[in-house]
Amino acid sequence: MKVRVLVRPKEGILDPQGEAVRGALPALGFGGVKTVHIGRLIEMEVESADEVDAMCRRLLSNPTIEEYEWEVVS
Amino acid sequence: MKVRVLVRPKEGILDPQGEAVRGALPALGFGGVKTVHIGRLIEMEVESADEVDAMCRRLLSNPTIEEYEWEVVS
Amino acid sequence: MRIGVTVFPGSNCDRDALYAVERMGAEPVGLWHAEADLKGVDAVIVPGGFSYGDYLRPGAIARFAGVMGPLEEFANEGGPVLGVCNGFQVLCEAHLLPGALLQNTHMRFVCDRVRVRVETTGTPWTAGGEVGEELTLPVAHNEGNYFADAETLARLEDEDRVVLRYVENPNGSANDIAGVCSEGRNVVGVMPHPERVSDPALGSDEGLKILRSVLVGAGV
Amino acid sequence: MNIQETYSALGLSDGEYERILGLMGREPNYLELSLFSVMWSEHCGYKNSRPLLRRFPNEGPRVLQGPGENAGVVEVGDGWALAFKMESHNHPSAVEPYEGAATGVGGIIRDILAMGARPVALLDSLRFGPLGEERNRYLFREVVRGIGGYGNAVGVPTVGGEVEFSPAYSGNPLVNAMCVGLIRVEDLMRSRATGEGNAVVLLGSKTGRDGIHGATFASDELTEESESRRSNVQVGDPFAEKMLIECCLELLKQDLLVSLQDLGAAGITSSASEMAASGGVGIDIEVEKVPRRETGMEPWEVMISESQERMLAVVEPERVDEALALAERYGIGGTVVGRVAGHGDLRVVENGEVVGTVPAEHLADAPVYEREVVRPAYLDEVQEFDVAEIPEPEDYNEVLLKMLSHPNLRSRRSIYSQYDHQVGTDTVVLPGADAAVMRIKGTKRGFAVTTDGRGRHCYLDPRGGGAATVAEAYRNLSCVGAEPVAVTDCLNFGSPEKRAGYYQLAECIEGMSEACEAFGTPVVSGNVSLFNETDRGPIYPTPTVGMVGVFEDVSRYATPGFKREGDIVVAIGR
Ligand SMILES: Nc1ncnc2c1ncn2[C@@H]1O[C@H](COP(=O)(O)OP(=O)(O)O)[C@@H](O)[C@H]1O
Repeated sequence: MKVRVLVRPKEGILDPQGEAVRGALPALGFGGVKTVHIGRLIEMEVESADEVDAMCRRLLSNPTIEEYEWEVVS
Repeated sequence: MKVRVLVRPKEGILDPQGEAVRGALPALGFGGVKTVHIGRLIEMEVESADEVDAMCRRLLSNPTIEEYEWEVVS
Repeated sequence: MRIGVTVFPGSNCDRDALYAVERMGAEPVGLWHAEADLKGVDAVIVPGGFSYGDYLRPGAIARFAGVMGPLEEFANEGGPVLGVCNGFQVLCEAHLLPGALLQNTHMRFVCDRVRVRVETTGTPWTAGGEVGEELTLPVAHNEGNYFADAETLARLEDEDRVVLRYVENPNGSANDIAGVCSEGRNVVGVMPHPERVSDPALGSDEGLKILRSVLVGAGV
Repeated sequence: MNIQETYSALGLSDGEYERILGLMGREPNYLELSLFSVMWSEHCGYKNSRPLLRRFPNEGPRVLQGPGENAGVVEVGDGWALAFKMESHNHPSAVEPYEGAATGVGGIIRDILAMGARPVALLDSLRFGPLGEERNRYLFREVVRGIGGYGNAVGVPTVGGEVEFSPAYSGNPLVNAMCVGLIRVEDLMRSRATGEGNAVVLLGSKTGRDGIHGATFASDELTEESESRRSNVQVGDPFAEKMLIECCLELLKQDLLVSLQDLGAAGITSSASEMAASGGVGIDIEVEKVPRRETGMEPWEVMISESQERMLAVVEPERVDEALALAERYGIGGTVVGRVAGHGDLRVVENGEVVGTVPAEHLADAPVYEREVVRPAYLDEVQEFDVAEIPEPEDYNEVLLKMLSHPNLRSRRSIYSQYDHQVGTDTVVLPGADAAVMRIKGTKRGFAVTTDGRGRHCYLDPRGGGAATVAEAYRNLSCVGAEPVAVTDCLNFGSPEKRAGYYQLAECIEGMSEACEAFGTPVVSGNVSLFNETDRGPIYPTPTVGMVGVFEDVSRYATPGFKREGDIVVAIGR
């Protein structure tokens, strides 16, 4: 089955990438963007979903600064 | 409104990060993962969705190596 | 000859490039990213660094900076442009050069000196060299792994547009490519840093062979 | 919570609270207590080490600035000077290695920038547990990545450093970063605030809840609880730092600043109170004006936040617009957040209402704990060991191979190849030699720099080890042909509240001081990191030394390696 994991900076943790992109947008001709956050997308083909949560916690995200969510997509 | 953009390496493009994660999983005791692909998650608060596709094409992804999809999440 | 060096937020080899231009015997001119003005320079160097932090993708944001409009015009009119490292990435993102630079296959930043071979002298930035000549040049990058689809690669080879080729590939680049040029041959992008070896005080000035070519081409 | 629980939670002892009551003549409110708590932490207040640090010699003919400022400064010649300092980021790196190491690099760069100097070289001194353990491998890999990730992007070359592995550092890695900056003597900047009515300008990134109570945290032992306080971790933004560097240097060049100070541990509190105390003035901070990244922050949180990539500057009122326009040009924040005042207080004002007032000198006046230096028993035991008892190996070839493949001896290339060591085009001798050699463009001059530490030696013989650490650095500089001139250091030790820890600290300082006196290399800056202990015990006492040497003619440098067949090999020394 196919699993999709989204990893993003935790609430309150600095997101320098998102900040820099947001800051640059108006000058680049893209208006109307209020916030930008950048994280990671991980897509995996797994045999079972049993261990996905443990993988997210131990390898795919850094729980110190990131949070994750995951879902089975097919 | 809130928009979510997913950017992933195009089919056939080398994804060393994904490979590295896949390779590291067995040693951590996680079996049964067949493929791993790593891409980018971009979440934006925008005034209108009109320009999102153009932003995806021109800025948020590089069509030479990446493909994208986006949706309004709220 | 006046040579411009673009300065983006996060460029960090801009001062080195300006210094190297002086060493070449040309007049260095800083080109601030926000100003859509090339100040009448005769050639442009897009230097290395981490423009806009390399956030999103290296070069992705810089490509939209104010200075890029006139730079694209200049390039399309045949003006000599050299992108070094992050500059190469910017020029690819701006579609002035084909392909893209992916993360190094070993996924680590690599700072080293590598041997490269000059593959063509048919560009303003290699006109002073010899085909087959080997140079030892510094590299320092995390995304230097040159990628283009098979068709593009075949075209680059056919049209003699591979400018430098690694003798030992430090990053996994397709066809060991270290540098390519545009269809018009005036725009060149290279991952190695010629400006870092442009002063005998640092042990080598082999990089001047590349940089000074543009003076040769211009008949200086 | 009653008041005792409150101040204890902030890391203040009963005696310290008493002292605060005495100084204030009243009960402090929570904000004021927070200010004391961060300023009186070991990290900011040096309460356990100050009396011992006085032992270091810190004067010399080339010294322009000794300890007490953001960095030490020595004269090179031709009007040039070097500002340098070393700092630890051990605890943050133990918790979050990539960001801990990265923000360590960012922090030391801002110290150098605060002197008005352009940062031109970085070094890293690292200690980890054995790589056989998964956690140590992870810490090692991520710390190296973090140092490279920050240094490479910010465009300051990482030109040297050192690393060692020992079980003593398992779970408590040492991450010390050193930065050297170049400055014209006449441009030296100091952090002293002056001029009543001058504006206090906050430059750089927005303020979040990063590292709240990080300074207190850095002065604690690593426990399960500190692991769970991780949400405090700071994340570095080298891009913001790069723009901050260029902006500050331009502000200085255009003579727009009266003084400049970095925001490190304890954030606005330490910067503002130090600027005020050294200028003998007061500072009003209008806390609502501080640009925030998060909503709902309390004034005390804003005051002690350790958000990275920020600087505090004092600007004359009529130059403020110009200064802010320049910040805008560099794409960084610039906001007037306060004024220099005639009173001597650090005063926190929110929407016109004073929410906290503490005399700046009281914040700077942390208590000092002098302890008795008592030789711990373990020393007799370890010193009984007789080297002559080691049996002669049968096969010296095998020993040689073993040594060459030992993690403490083998090539460091895999580390320094991840660091950009050439950006700036001033690196004459690249990593891999005894010391890095840098040139100074436009002159014949140059300088050399090295870092060294000998934890095991210091454990076995604190005084001898301390002296040998300095001597090793001195030799490294001599080997490249430089004239050693001055030292910065980072004192990484276990708890000073334990007899062995305090003894090691005192004796290492004594040994280092004796060596510095003998060599004529004064200590001009430094940093202390105590309480490096885990449930497995304290680390080896590990003072690391960063030494700087100068060249009148940098083309006359030497590198290791046999150069020519037939050359004669001579061993020098006894
Ligand atoms: N962590 C590091 N970062 C950068 N460079 C390093 C590091 N560790 C070692 N080096 C480089 O390798 C050289 C040799 O390392 P080492 O043998 O440990 O030093 P020393 O000569 O001080 O004993 C150092 O002088 C330095 O140039």
